[in-house]
Amino acid sequence: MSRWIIDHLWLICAVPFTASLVILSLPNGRHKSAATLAVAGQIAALVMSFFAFLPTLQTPVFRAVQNFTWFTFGDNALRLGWLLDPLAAVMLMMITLVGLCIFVFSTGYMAGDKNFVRFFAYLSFFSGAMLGLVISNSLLLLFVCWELVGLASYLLIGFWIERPSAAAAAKKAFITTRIGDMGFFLGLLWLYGRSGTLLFYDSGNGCLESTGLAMLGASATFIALLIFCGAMGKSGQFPLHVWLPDAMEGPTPVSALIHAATMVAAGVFLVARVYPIFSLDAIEGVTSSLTVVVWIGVTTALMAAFIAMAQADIKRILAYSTVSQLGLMMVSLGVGGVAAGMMHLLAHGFFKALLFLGAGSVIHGCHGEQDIRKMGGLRGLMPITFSTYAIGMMALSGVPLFFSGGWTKEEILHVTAHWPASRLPYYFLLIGVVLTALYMTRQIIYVFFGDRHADSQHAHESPRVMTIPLIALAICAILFSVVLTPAWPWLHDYLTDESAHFEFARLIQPALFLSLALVSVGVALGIWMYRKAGAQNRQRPPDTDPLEFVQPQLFRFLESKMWIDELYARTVVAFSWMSARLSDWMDRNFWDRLVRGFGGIGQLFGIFTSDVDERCINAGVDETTIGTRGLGRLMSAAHSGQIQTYLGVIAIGVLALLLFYAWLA
Amino acid sequence: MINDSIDGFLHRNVKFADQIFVNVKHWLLSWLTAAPGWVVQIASSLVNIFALLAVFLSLFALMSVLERKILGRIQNRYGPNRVGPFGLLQPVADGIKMLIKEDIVPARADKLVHFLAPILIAAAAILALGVIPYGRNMTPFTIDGGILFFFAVGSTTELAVFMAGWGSNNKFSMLGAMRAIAQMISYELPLIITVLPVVMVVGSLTPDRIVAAQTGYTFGLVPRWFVFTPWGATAFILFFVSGLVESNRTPFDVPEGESEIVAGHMTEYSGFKYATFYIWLRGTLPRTRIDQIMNFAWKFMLPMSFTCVIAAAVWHYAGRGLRGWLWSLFVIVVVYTILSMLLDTQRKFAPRVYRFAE
Amino acid sequence: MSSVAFVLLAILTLAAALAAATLQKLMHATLSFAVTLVGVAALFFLLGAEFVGLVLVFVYIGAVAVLIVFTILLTRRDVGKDRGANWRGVLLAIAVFGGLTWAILKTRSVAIVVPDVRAIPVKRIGEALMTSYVWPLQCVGLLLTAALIGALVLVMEEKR
Amino acid sequence: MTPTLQVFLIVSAALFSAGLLAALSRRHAIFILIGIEMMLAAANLNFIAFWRFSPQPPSPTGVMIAIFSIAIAAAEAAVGLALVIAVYRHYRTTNVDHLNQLKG
Repeated sequence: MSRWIIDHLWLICAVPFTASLVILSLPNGRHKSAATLAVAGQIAALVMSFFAFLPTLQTPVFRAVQNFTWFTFGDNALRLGWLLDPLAAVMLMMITLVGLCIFVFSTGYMAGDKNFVRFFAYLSFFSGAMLGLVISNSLLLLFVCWELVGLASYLLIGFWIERPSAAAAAKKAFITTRIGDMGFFLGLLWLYGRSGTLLFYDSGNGCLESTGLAMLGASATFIALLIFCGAMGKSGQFPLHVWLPDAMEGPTPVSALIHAATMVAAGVFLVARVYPIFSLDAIEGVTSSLTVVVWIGVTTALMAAFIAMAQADIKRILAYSTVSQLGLMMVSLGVGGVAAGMMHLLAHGFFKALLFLGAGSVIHGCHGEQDIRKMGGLRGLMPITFSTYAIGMMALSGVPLFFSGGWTKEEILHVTAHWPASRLPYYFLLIGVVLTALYMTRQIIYVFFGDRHADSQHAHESPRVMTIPLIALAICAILFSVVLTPAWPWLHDYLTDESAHFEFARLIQPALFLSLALVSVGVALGIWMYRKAGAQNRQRPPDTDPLEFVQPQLFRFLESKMWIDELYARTVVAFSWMSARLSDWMDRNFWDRLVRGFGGIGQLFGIFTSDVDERCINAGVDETTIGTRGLGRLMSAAHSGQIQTYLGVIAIGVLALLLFYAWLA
Repeated sequence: MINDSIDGFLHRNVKFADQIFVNVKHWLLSWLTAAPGWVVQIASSLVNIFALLAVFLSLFALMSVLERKILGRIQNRYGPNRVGPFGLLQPVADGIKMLIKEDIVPARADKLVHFLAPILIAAAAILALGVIPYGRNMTPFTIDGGILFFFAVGSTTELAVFMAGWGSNNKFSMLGAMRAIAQMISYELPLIITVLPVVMVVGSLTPDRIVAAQTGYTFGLVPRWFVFTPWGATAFILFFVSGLVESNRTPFDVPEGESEIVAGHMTEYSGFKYATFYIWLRGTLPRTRIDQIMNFAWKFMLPMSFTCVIAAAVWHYAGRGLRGWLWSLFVIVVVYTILSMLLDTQRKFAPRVYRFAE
Repeated sequence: MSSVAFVLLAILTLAAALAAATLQKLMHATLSFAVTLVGVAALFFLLGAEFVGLVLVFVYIGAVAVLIVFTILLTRRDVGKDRGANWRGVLLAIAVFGGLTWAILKTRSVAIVVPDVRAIPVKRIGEALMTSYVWPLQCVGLLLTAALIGALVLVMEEKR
Repeated sequence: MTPTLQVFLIVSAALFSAGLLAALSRRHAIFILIGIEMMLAAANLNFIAFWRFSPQPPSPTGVMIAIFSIAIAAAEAAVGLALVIAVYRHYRTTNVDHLNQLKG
């Protein structure tokens, strides 16, 4: 079976696509069949991914490549291909598993929505695209799926089209990612120009293989950076992260699936996939492109963490936490810990999806209320949501031992510490870890602890169809740590093609205690600051955040997302608006006048020719006609009708001819 | 073999006989040996002319008398018998009468034309005689296209006839002249075409050669004349009929038919055919209408003459022997029957439409 | 070829030609025209082309003259006396004649004496006609039929 | 003087100009035809004269042309006279001066 799957790898992404097409064709009312179809598609994809995942376990360095020719132009052909290697296999498993949980969750969450069918069509369309992106062997095919994913995210963010904010958010998301994609596309073209092929692995002369890389030479860094632009756009890194928080306008399962687990991970996956280009002729693992990645990762992580501190909306906090975690992953990739980064990505995928779904069930429970300040004390009302949410929170903030997040974060810190270039990123990350723990505890206290807020009096637990995925994801978040512990670093070795062996001694590491300390500091600080957040209290006016009470300017600065949106509005948007006005003005005045000028010249010329025509030609023709008519009249006089005169003339003619000849001879 | 012996006998003693006139002529000319060349030439031609005139004029005169006598007998009355023995000198009397009688010239007639017409007709007739070979090397005027000359002169008579008609300047004679000319022209064609086979067979236009071609006898008895060949016979008949018409003899003498038109313009002596049974025809056959004559000419005579030409060709290419003879006879008979069927004479007569020249 | 005969004939034809041109009465002019043609035929005889002379006589006098005469008969009503030859025509004719004779006398190469006269036998004319000139003969035949029909159509009275 | 080619040419020229005279100076339509016939006859005379005086043995072309030209002249005369009759029948006159309907 697995042999068959490797040959028909494309089926994994084809099934969800076909499912989405079929669902699209269903009439609007058919909720039941649409849901079953989507879930069935996802289950099939999961089964096939599992069977694809198995062979990668047996053979150590596993890479199955399947290339085909898309089309030929002239004598060279454009070839695409499907690739299966440990990286892809793991991603396949994560996407399908998480996707399945979210699909099941959203059948419950979206039950009331009238565009239920269209939602599921978009969801399966998205999962198909994501799967395609993961298993593609050609940068071009990856780029195609990348764009499809972008489209899916646009459709899903703006799913509630009647809400203007959703539409604006979708547009914003699409445009910012598009800017990133521009860089990605330029990098792609440059790569194709240099290496002549876009296939990653093509039995020897692929662009990621030695010969292809050799051809890149100096331009490798630039190509890497351009491709990184795409990653920045899609994964919401520093300059292009603005769209991710606004994307929370979409339904929560969408945020969970796309803006937590899969799509945003695509950027990191992309960097991991084309890592050889980044790390081409690195001096002990450090190249300029990687350093750039590191520093952008660091800035994103810190900035997002700080902003998350001051957010009121439950989903926005999680969005910024995702941004910061992605920054963390980028840093780990930058410092050379590809496996660490991927491990964190996978773990993050599970517990972030869990947190989002938890938030979703909370919102569902509070009938659409998203502001955490209007929630409180939901611990009692929604026990399952609370418990799973707590597990997610613990994993995210990196509590070691039982939670996957901790192990992966600790691994990243370990790798960053050994980064030869500089120690700064390591210290910044430590701060980041503390901040993460801090804002997560703030959120959990606001939502679940404290006394009940007026609005959330009658919150109720979500139905079973929503709680089961929560529980499943929680279990995954915990169990996943088994493969992550340094004692048996199976995933790490799997990813780095080494053989995993169990060694208990390595469990206890000095760094373990450092991270434990940091997390406990963060949590304690959070409890201390926000213990009475929920309750009314005299010194603080109602609904004000303790941080705001203490540091109003800082709080307002963070709350308004460091005014980056405004900055962009004033710079980029203003610039484009201004250039539009300029070109309009140019069109209206300069080009228009130029054309009219030529027109004038033409007219002038026309007038001139008409004069010439009038005076010379017409007059000339008239004259000749008059002349000929006069001549005609003259001649006709000669025609007297007398035959004899004619004969006479002939005789004269003969005579003249005769004389002429005689004279000639 | 037999032919040669007979030829030989005839040849020897005839040779002397037929050359008698030639010898006489040479004898006469010997008198003028002293004179220069062209004088001798003129003299010899004069002698010829004189001989011709004497023979034919007297012959014509005799013929007219004979004709009137025979006609008389046919019409049960005596012909002229007063002048000379049996009226033989009647023509002389007529001649004298003609001369001494007062020459009535119509009032506003065109004198010149009136005077010239009879002369021209007579001249044409005589000129035609000049070409006919009366005997071996006795043809007065030997030119290559003898036959052609004969007919060319013949055709000038039309003009002369017209001048006569025009000269007298009265309507009737004019009408008569017009009819005569129409008749003569339409019959001139068959006349010439019937001669064509003879010329084709002989291969030359000179009368001497034609006569020479008919020498010798087949089977010793029958002279090899063309008349005895089928096409020759038909050609002769056609030739004879058109000859009658040409010279306005009865039965085609409409132009100067006494009963119809008061003063015929034709004088008896101008006819240039002198076959004896002319008179028989004149006496017996009724006069035919002018349009019948024309019709007959164009629809019967012309096709028949063409068939003679074809028949002669067939006869020549079929070896001139008996087989040729039969074949050409067959051709002529076939055509004759077809033509007669076509010209069904029982056609009902449509009312006559008179067309006048405005 | 006796020059005497030539001179006589030349004088005859020219006199008749002038008469044809100048005689007042139409009929006389036609007849003098006929006489000129006879003169020309005789000249042909002198030049040894007897056959052509005879054809000339045949065609012109036998047919054309008669045709002319008939036309004169058919168009007699116009009795108006023809007022004398207008002088322009005469002058022109004389000028042409002068020009021609001047041209003829000027060209030296033409004054050759007549070689011995031997009439061309009709046989040779026949052969020539039938061999190398067959095609023109057919054309002339066609032309004549066409002219015949044309003349007929022109003259025939439309059935009113 | 035995007639040389020149003399013949002069005679034919005279005949030609006589024909021209007839054609030009007479008022009657038929005179024009007679004039033309005379001119043609003059031309034939020229042909035969040149044929006769051409170097021996004379090829029969001169005679041929003369024969054909006579035939054509006859055809032309026939049609010309037919035309005259038709014109007469229509205009009741053959006086050439009156027949100038084709005036320009």
